[in-house]
Amino acid sequence: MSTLLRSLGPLVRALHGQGYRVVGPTVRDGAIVLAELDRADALPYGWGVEAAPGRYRLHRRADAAAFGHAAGPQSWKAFLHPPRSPQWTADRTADGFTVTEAPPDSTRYAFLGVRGCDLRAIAVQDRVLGGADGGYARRRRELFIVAVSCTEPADTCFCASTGCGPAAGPGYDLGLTELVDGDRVRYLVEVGTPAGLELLTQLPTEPAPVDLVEEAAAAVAAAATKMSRALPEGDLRDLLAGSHDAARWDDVAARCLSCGNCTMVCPTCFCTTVEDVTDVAGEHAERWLRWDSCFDLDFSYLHGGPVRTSTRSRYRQWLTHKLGTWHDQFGESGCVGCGRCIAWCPVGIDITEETRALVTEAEEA
Amino acid sequence: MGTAPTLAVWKFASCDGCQLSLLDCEDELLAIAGRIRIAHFPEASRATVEGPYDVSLVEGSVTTPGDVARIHRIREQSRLLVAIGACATAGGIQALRNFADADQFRSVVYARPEYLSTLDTSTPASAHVPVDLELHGCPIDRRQLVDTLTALLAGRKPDLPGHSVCFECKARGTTCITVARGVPCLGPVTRAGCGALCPAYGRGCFGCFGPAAVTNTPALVDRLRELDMTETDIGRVFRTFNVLAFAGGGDDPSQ
Amino acid sequence: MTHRSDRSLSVAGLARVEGEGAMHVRVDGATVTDVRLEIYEPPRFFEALLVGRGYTEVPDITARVCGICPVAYQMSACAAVEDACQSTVDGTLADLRRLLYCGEWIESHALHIYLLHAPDFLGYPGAVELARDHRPVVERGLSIKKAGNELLTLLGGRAIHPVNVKVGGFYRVPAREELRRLVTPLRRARDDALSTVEWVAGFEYPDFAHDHELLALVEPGRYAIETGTPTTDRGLTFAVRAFEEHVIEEQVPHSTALHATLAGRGRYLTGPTARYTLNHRWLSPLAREAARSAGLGTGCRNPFRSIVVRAVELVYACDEALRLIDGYEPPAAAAVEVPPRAGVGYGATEAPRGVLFHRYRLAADGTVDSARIVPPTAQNQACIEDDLRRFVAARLDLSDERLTYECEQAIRNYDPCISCATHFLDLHVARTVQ
Amino acid sequence: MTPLRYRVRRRLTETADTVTLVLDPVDEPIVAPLPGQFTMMYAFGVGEVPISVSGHADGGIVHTVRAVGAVSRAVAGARTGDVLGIRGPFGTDWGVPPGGDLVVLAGGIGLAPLRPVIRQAVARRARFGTVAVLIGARTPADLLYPHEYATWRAAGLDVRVTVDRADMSWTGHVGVVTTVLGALPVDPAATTAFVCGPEVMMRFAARALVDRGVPPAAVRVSLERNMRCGVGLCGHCQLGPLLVCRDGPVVGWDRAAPLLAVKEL
Ligand SMILES: Cc1cc2nc3c(=O)[nH]c(=O)nc-3n(C[C@H](O)[C@H](O)[C@H](O)COP(=O)(O)OP(=O)(O)OC[C@H]3O[C@@H](n4cnc5c(N)ncnc54)[C@H](O)[C@@H]3O)c2cc1C
Ligand code: SF4
Ligand code: SF4
Ligand code: SF4
Repeated sequence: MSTLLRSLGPLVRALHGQGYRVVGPTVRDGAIVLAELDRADALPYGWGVEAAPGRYRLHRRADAAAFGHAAGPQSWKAFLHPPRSPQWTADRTADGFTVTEAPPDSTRYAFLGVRGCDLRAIAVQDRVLGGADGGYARRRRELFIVAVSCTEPADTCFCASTGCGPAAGPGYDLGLTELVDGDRVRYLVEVGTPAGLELLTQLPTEPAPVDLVEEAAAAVAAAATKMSRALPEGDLRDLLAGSHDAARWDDVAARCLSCGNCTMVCPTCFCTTVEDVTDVAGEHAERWLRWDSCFDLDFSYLHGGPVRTSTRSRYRQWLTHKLGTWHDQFGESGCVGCGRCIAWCPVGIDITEETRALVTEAEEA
Repeated sequence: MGTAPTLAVWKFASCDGCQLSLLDCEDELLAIAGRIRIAHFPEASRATVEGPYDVSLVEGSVTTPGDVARIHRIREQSRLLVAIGACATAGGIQALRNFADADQFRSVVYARPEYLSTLDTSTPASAHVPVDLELHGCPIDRRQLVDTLTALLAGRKPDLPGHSVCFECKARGTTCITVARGVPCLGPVTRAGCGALCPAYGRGCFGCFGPAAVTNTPALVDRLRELDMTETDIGRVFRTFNVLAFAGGGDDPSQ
Repeated sequence: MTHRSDRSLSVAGLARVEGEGAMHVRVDGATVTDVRLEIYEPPRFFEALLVGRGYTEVPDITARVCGICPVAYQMSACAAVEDACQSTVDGTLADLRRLLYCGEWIESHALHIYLLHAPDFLGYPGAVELARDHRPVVERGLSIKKAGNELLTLLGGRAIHPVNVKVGGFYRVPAREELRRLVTPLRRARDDALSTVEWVAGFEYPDFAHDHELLALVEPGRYAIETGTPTTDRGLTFAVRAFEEHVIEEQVPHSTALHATLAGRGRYLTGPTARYTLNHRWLSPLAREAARSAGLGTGCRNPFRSIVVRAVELVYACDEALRLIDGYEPPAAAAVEVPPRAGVGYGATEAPRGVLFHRYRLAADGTVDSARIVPPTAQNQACIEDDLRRFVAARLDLSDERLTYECEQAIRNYDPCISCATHFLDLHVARTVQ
Repeated sequence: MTPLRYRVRRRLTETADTVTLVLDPVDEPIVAPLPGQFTMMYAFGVGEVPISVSGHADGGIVHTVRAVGAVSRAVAGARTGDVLGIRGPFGTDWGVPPGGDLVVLAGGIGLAPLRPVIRQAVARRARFGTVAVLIGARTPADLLYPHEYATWRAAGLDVRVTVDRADMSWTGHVGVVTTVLGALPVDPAATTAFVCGPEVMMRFAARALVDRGVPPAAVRVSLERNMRCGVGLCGHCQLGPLLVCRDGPVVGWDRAAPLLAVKEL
């Protein structure tokens, strides 16, 4: 049963009322970024995005859609799995030291506007990080998700081919589809969990007319056909397991900057390193977790030197892990088709194109 | 105090900015002075203790015959020699002379160049003696300096990443200015450490921390051209504060 | 012990000055025969390496002349380049530049007062040693310095070699709230600066006065920082563009420093005491009151008391920063367009150590054809040596050790920035092997 | 994920750069490790490194650490009474079979994780057929646990030692450890081999064993990759499909061979 919501103001207020910090898209520095929202007004009403390999531009839309844009420069992992987080501290004592776990992060986030790809990405990270009893698990437990189905993919999107979109779900508390009619925006709401239902009952809703439900479904279905990119069909795990010596790795290595942007923007990349710091007195030590990337030379450092010294081997690690060995390690693909790594690679390297080239090379061999 | 490690600060051709970073540690300076014996730091104290020193911080580049002798003397007296800043690690901006005719340089500046005696080149400490650690940047980052000193005190490896500025830029949550605004940026080939300062101020990184541990400068240069940078501008931006380092290149040797 | 006929006082490496220099004084009987402030830092040829660079690069490159006062270099460079391109930066952007400059004054003056100069008056080799006995005092100095650095960091991106300054303005201007966050530290710094005035006013000063001509920028109505007309206390005024007609620099083999003099008039002094003497009436009421209570009067000719003037300027810079923050509304654009243009441009601003002059000749595409930089320390060199000569002559009864120490202090009165001075000074010519 | 505190009960100098630490829990102990597993050892303010368990001692654990960098130097530098942090145990164990022939092949510090296997074989000697222990080191001075070889031999283990470079006192074998593999009196089909040492050494040793007819899956190697967390969260220890901290460090040669054959994987 679908419900119609005429504006997002009450939703944001209700979430605030329940003590959530509401995070959603907003315009800042020429992009639609994710930030804490104090009001629904901060949503990017009327802003659209044009994305291409290595390129991203905002533009004004003809209508007032709040979700008429695709994935931006950040993903929700910036909140669930932040770039830097404390692990524990240690203090020297007379006969050794004591260790104190970092105080639990009690933030309760509500994510507003999670797309299909990102919803799946959260599930992917859940598999990797959710088991351990760390900050991620705590934040995740408290998380409230308002998802939005996509009706307007960017040129870099390919979630239809990864099976993660454009329709969002499952995994949300509430799922929205935005219905835009010029300056008027309305939202079709789907309930995913009891918590979602409870919240919805606090909102001024009305039953959705059947034609609107159909219109929404059609718009989402149409989005799938609008995607110009796709990952190749077939078993990519096998493809990559057999592609260690592909010539294509040299080709991409000539273009790849090893800058690591692709891994930082990727909503599933989870790798971290630790930082040990001490105070000047040497009495107090801290351990922090921070994002790392397989593009860093030191990532594979062993005494004597790094294992992956060439860019070829590091790019291969990235792509092979994402689409291949992720299956071995976590039973699914690590790529959800959000297209961020394509748009935010400064030189526009395209994961779908590289994979396709590997397919071609394998076929020709 | 008797067993506190000793620290010496030395200056070669430079602007003083990197050693000023130590005095800029307003919150930590007195604590540091409480744990480390500052044995030789003319900018801060008249008192000087003879070597050997546990740690020497060397600022500035080697530009005179006297400097060459001095850097060797410092090396002999120092257990650990840490080069600080673009001058000491890459010859600094004054290394531009290495690419020009030094005589001409002199005559532009001096009315009577015959009074002058300098080397034709400006070179980093590592061109003359083994260097144990390098803090990059023009100037160095204060946090990196404090971390390095505390790491040395704790026996820890200092956290001096070799990866690109992009790592820090993304961690900071800055929207990439190249992708979103078409602003040319050297971040992808520049060593992290500054906290990705320039992009956060809407400006392209100009490489003041020198090349990252791995770079693919040719690929970035292609991109800079697409972003409408002229050959002259591209040449200039790589030939400023770390001209020697970028010219030496950290490019993937397998390429 | 005072009647040896031949005495020689030497300090091979001057401490607590920015950069590396030496001092030599030779006394024959009762006459001081030779006084040399040697600057043996190797030259870095900035004027030469600027040639062929783009006009937009000038602020970043010249900042590297000096890590203590990079903003001064950036501001003089911007002024000169914009002058060459016939562009003006005014309104809020100009205010923001002044605000940034206040940050540098605060940082640099706090550094000089607390870490470089005060230890002389109290008999300590340095501030770290001073802190052992007077920790709260040194902490106060560091806290003022930190407030200055916070201002520099917010507006400039970082305190040393700020990245946010560009020809035409800034890359990014702060939001109102960002600036407001500085109000608390700056208020505290202002209070601490007032205490600083009181503190240094209590030092013991040698009875000593010079008769140098004093040069500062003057801008009626406000204490000159980033703009003003070169003016002396003896009635000379000239436009910034005429600077090189009035200021003659010459290289002298014995000292290696380019000694600057006023054409047809001789040596002159720039810096805080000159500024104060020429501009004191435009200090803020609070700073004026502080100056009065410290007994400064309408001028200062005792170089040892320059520390008091710096303390008063510290009060002013905090006060002025707070005033500018209070009135701040973000401008519509962070910078004005400055299209390149063939021409010559001149810029002068008041660096913490005195007038800093830049001149650039640009080609039509903005390429620098020639550059000229006259830093404050080069201008003051002759005065410093003259002070030393007279100071020593009046104190020949002191032991070598004592006299050397006081001579060093006399040099530090000027907060000489040797790193700045030496972008054109030579290492070897007059260096004696120690 | 926080380390538990262990106090150094005893510190034995093994070689110029290697020590063995016997550690007792200060608070609660970690779960008893199995041979082949490792822990993350923390030195205050310096950092954490993966170190295999090289023994156990009534309630305590034993680690043998070679000082090669900052953290291992700090850990190896711990004195009696000092406190270190321990997390673990992590990873797979050697999986010592109930019987059959055993071959233990160790290069350098690689003997440390194998010592518990050897001690198990000594303790339950009767269960096994031939038990061969092949030990290689760079020089005689680099040999670990030399004083224990006699005990192992006395228990009926075939202990063979070789060094890359002999010194004046050395009368034993000289050559890489694989050269002493030649005439081992084992039944390949009933043999389980345990190999730990530098990666090249493991490749040669495993290949030689397989060539002699030992089934690849029965040749177990202990892999080494950069590790930050020990529990499969940091991603550093990936080797193709493996997360070495979780799926290793001990894996069968059938799985390791194709991975180690790929350069820079
Ligand atoms: C499963 C496993 C078991 C091990 N067992 C032992 C043992 O029993 N005894 C022993 O002496 N050594 C053992 N090692 C090797 C030991 O972990 C490294 O020598 C140690 O990490 C080096 O760190 P460092 O800081 O001292 O040296 P550095 O060379 O300064 O290393 C810097 C960082 O790189 C990483 N690193 C470097 N070398 C290695 C390495 N070989 N393995 C993993 N990470 C590395 C570490 O995170 C380290 O903090 C083992 C390694 C693994 C993976
Ligand atoms: S190994 Fe690389 S691709 Fe895989 S999760 Fe880590 S950073 Fe991402
Ligand atoms: S693929 Fe692109 S974003 Fe990723 S490391 Fe290479 S250049 Fe950087
Ligand atoms: S972003 Fe680049 S130029 Fe800017 S401060 Fe950092 S390293 Fe220097």
